[in-house]
Amino acid sequence: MKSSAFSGGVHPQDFKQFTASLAVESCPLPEELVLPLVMHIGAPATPCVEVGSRVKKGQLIAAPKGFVSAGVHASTSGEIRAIEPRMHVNGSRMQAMVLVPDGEDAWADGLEGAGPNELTGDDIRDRIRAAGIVGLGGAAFPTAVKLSPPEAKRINTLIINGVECEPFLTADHRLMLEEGERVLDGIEILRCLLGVDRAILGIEDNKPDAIAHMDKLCRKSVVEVKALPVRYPQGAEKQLIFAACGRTVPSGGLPMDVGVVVQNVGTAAAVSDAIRKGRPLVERICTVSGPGLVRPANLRIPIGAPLSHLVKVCGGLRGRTTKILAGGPMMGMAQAGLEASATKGTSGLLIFDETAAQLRPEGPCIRCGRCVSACPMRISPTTIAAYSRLDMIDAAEQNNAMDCIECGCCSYICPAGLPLVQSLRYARGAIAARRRRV
Amino acid sequence: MLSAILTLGLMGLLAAVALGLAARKFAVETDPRELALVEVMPGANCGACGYPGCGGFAKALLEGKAMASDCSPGGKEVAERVAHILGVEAVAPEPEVAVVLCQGDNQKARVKYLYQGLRDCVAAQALAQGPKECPGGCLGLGTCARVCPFGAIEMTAEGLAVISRRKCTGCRKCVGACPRKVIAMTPLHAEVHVLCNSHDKGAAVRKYCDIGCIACHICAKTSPGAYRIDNFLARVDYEARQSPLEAVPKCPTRCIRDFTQGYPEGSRFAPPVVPLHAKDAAPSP
Amino acid sequence: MEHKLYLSSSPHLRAEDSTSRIMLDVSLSLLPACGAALWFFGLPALWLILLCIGGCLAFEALCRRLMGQPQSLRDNSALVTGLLLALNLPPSLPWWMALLGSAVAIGIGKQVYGGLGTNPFNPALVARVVLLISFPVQMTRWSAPQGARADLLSSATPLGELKTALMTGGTVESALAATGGALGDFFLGSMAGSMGEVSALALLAGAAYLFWRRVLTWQVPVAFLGSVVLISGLFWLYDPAHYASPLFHLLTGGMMLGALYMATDMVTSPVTGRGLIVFGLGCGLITMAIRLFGSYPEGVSFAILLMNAATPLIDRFTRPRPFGSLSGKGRD
Amino acid sequence: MTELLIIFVGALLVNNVVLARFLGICPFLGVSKKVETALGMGMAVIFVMTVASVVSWYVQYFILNRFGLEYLQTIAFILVIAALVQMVEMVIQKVSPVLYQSLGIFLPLITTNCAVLGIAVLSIQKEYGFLETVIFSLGSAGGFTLAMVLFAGLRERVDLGPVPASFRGTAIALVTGGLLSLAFMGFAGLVKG
Repeated sequence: MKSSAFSGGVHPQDFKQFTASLAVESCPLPEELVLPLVMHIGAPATPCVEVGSRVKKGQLIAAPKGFVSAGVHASTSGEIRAIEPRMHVNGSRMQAMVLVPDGEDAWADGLEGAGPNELTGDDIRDRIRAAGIVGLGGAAFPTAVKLSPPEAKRINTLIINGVECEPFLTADHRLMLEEGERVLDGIEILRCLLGVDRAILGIEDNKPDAIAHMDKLCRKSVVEVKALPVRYPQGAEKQLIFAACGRTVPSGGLPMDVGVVVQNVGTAAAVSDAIRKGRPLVERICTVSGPGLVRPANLRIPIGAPLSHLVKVCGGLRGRTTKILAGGPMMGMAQAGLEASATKGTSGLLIFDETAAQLRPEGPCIRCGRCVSACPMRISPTTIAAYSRLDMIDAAEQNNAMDCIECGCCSYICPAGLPLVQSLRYARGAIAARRRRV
Repeated sequence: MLSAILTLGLMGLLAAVALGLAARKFAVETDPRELALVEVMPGANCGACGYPGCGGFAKALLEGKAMASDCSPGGKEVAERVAHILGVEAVAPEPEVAVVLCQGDNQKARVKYLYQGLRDCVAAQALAQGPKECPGGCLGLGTCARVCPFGAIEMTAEGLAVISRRKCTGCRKCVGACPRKVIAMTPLHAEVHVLCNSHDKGAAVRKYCDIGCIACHICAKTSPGAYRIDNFLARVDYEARQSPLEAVPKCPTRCIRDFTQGYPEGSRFAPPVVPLHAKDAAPSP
Repeated sequence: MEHKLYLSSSPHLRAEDSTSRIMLDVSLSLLPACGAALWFFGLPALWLILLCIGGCLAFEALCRRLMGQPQSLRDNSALVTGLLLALNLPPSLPWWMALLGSAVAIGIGKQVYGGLGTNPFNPALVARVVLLISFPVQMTRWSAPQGARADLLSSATPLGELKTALMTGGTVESALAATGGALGDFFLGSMAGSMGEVSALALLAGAAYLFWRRVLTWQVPVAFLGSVVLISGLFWLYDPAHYASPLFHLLTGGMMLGALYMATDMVTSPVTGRGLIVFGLGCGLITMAIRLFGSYPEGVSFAILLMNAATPLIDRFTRPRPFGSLSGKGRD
Repeated sequence: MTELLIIFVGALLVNNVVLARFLGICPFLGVSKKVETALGMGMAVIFVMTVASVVSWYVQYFILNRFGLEYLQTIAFILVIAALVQMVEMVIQKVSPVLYQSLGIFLPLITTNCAVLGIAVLSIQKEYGFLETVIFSLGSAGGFTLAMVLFAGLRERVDLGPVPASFRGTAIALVTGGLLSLAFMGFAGLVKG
């Protein structure tokens, strides 16, 4: 089947050469792990162990609260030292559980896997929920929720996101190369669970080795590996669905409205672990990279590892550090320091030195229209930004500000260096606040 | 001559009859009080009352949804006139003004990071809780000044919002706009304020601000009853009978300010020469 | 880390093209046209170009200073305005008129609106039209192209000859004979006219560079020139004796300069692709209306200014439909 | 037919009532902050101008001329126009309160809008017949609407930008209006209007 190209998009330099050829290595345990109660979209988890209690790796230490939520599991064995506000990668202090490892890294008892046909769909879904799995691509939406579409929505296609369109990041790339079997197993579990016979694994064609490898693995299954031409933001859900199977998710709608569920390759691998081995989500692969780092690497990190620890493992900082990012450079969050810790959604830690972080000084909009043609959601960022600046929230809403996915294409391409994404986010915040009030 | 008069007269008569018929056919009911109410409003359309503009407020008044005293920029005078039109008893609102409870401009307060982006406090606050080390201090990017319908807020060269007590009408727009809640509504008669908004402990405050409250309790001891220390932050008790003035020069970090003596450093607003209670007596523009 | 980190909103990568680079590219791409002006009109052309550039830069600096705004010379936009203004002027224009034009372009055309990006009308064209209406004689006194040895003989532009001929009962052929030029000469630039508009070859070369640099998009030139060819072609087929050929219309007057440089000014044209096409079509339509029926022989400047005025409306009606919006579904 | 087309285009573009004759500047500046209101005003003017011209034409030829009262032209026309506008105002208030609110004070202003009176007088001066009068006033009113809408679009855009404080508001609107008028001069001689 031919792949469709979504409109808009940009081609930033990918910088993947730092880590693309480096095998995933294990990250040694830090002195303490900080596990925020919010590592997902939804209600915060509730602590279910006391301060001072000893926990084993994989033990539930904070239970999900409500349907859209996810539990937190101890990512190693040790002692819960405190439950207190700690710096979160989102920049604010949030309630977190501080776990001091005992060095044994002992798994909790009773974590048992299941064979291919032993479980019913509901069992699998419950296990995924109990494993605290969230979307590992970055958005961290609870996976079990995504896998429970309402009856009315017929799902007929599963799309697996192996695109990794963010520059620098190579975590998914390495995962597919090194643990393709696990990914494929996860895809099969998800496919059976959703009861669909069509699964597409989308990979951008700047990873030919991963495409070849997965293609070979998938030959015996119904999973179709689809090479997609490189373009950012291919990995954005709506754009990926369009690119992979030509369907258009309606504005304001969800993938399930067109019969699609999208999951990240990392999520698929985590699902495989949860079902086959009974292991909850306690680790992930994180690309620690950037010109400001001595030894960039792909690390298998325990969830909750402090960013400073990751930097230390990678040989420390080099040169004058100017910017620290959690996530990719297009959508990741800038950090004020290395105080925060990696969460389930932290796909990368990037350290920029002065060669990379110099943003161009802001100038006036020259109406070149590049943001309009680059916008994958086909809205007019410069128009909305102008309204946003003057607090003309009505006008911003009429210009479809709420369709923005904050992919960053507009700011990237803007020759005047305008913070268009920030303006749009501001407008969206104001619109959302007003809608809540009404 | 006669024909001219006759012609014009006839034409006029015809037009008048047509208009009269139309007026009857297309008559639209309007409450004459609505017009009268709009007349007495300040006309700033600031939205402080929570309705779209002064016209919206007038409608809400007539529908009984709003109170006569809801117009804070208009103050007592408007409330009385509105009450007169509506034929109800006026409840005079306690006049209030907004005050920025911070003096930590770029010189006096430390920054956490170098901010690049929109010159807007709300946008900056969304990035790691704002560029200032202090969790409660003024970010100085001027969101409040932008929303103020009365031009009562100025930004100093060093990035601090200062509100003119003369121009402020108490509409609370800035209070709602400030992402750090550093602007407070205070009674107009109060002239002394503790200009700090950080609940951190003294040692922490000292680290990031030269002029923040360190909760040393000296003010509470000097002017007993006029101050209370609330979670490591001194506050003037505006209800208290005791005068807070005595403690002003005693504050070791100079974060208590007597507004009759002038505005925080860097402000170009002229210090009030007459006592502020006299505002009501001052001729209205 | 003792120093502070930078924090900004995502994205943290930026494309290379900046405003000043784009403006520089436009200036560079005008070099061939400047060269052609120098070749055909000699040193006076060079002086006039330098004068306009200098004037625009000086007035830009002056205006920013008067308004208490940061200086903006480094964005190179005043340079582009100066160059374009010069290329829109006849080579024999008195020096003070060029300076006046620079003042109008920068002052009234641009800075009064708040500087780069805010002006609704193309500043160089505003200046040109102001000069044209204020000093119709000097602005239409064309010197014949004589190569480097310019002896400033007065001559009419091909379009002017055409208009005069048609008004006095002549035909296209008699007009062409009067200009003494062939279409090939027009293409190279050997005709009377504004300094920059004469050589279609030089302008196309510059535009090719801009296109390669992706500063120029295809919509406006194609729509503009296309509609001109279409309209003039229809009339020409109807009556070749009284209506000039499409090629004549393409190569004479400010058509190339207008379609490739003036109408494509980013600030004063729509932001969407569809909008740009509408804009280009409008320019072509109005230009031909003025050329065929108006009292001015040339209508490119007026057409572009009029479409500049319509740009906000075009933007409003060609607002892109968001991905996945119900009405946009058909397109996918 | 060609004659009528020439009259129409001439009134619409060449001798645009606002940008070439400089009539009706008051609403041109006053009601042009938003495209929607400008369009509404334009529509109201199209209606009023056409009806006023037609009625004035009748008044002129069937009353004033018949009784030799040509000298009463101005006062009679004003009477007719004023009554008409009042009528329109009432109807709009009843039919579309939103439009009524946005046009606000400017509806009564059509009463004294020199453009309406001007076009009525002009069509008498030019000795147009009935059909010509209709086309002429339609074209003029269309030109007024065109100018209004273009101008409103420009103002909306200009108002988004950082116009220097001393030029903000009416000053920049007048500059923009001047430039727009300049651009319209290109239509000169398009048809002999």
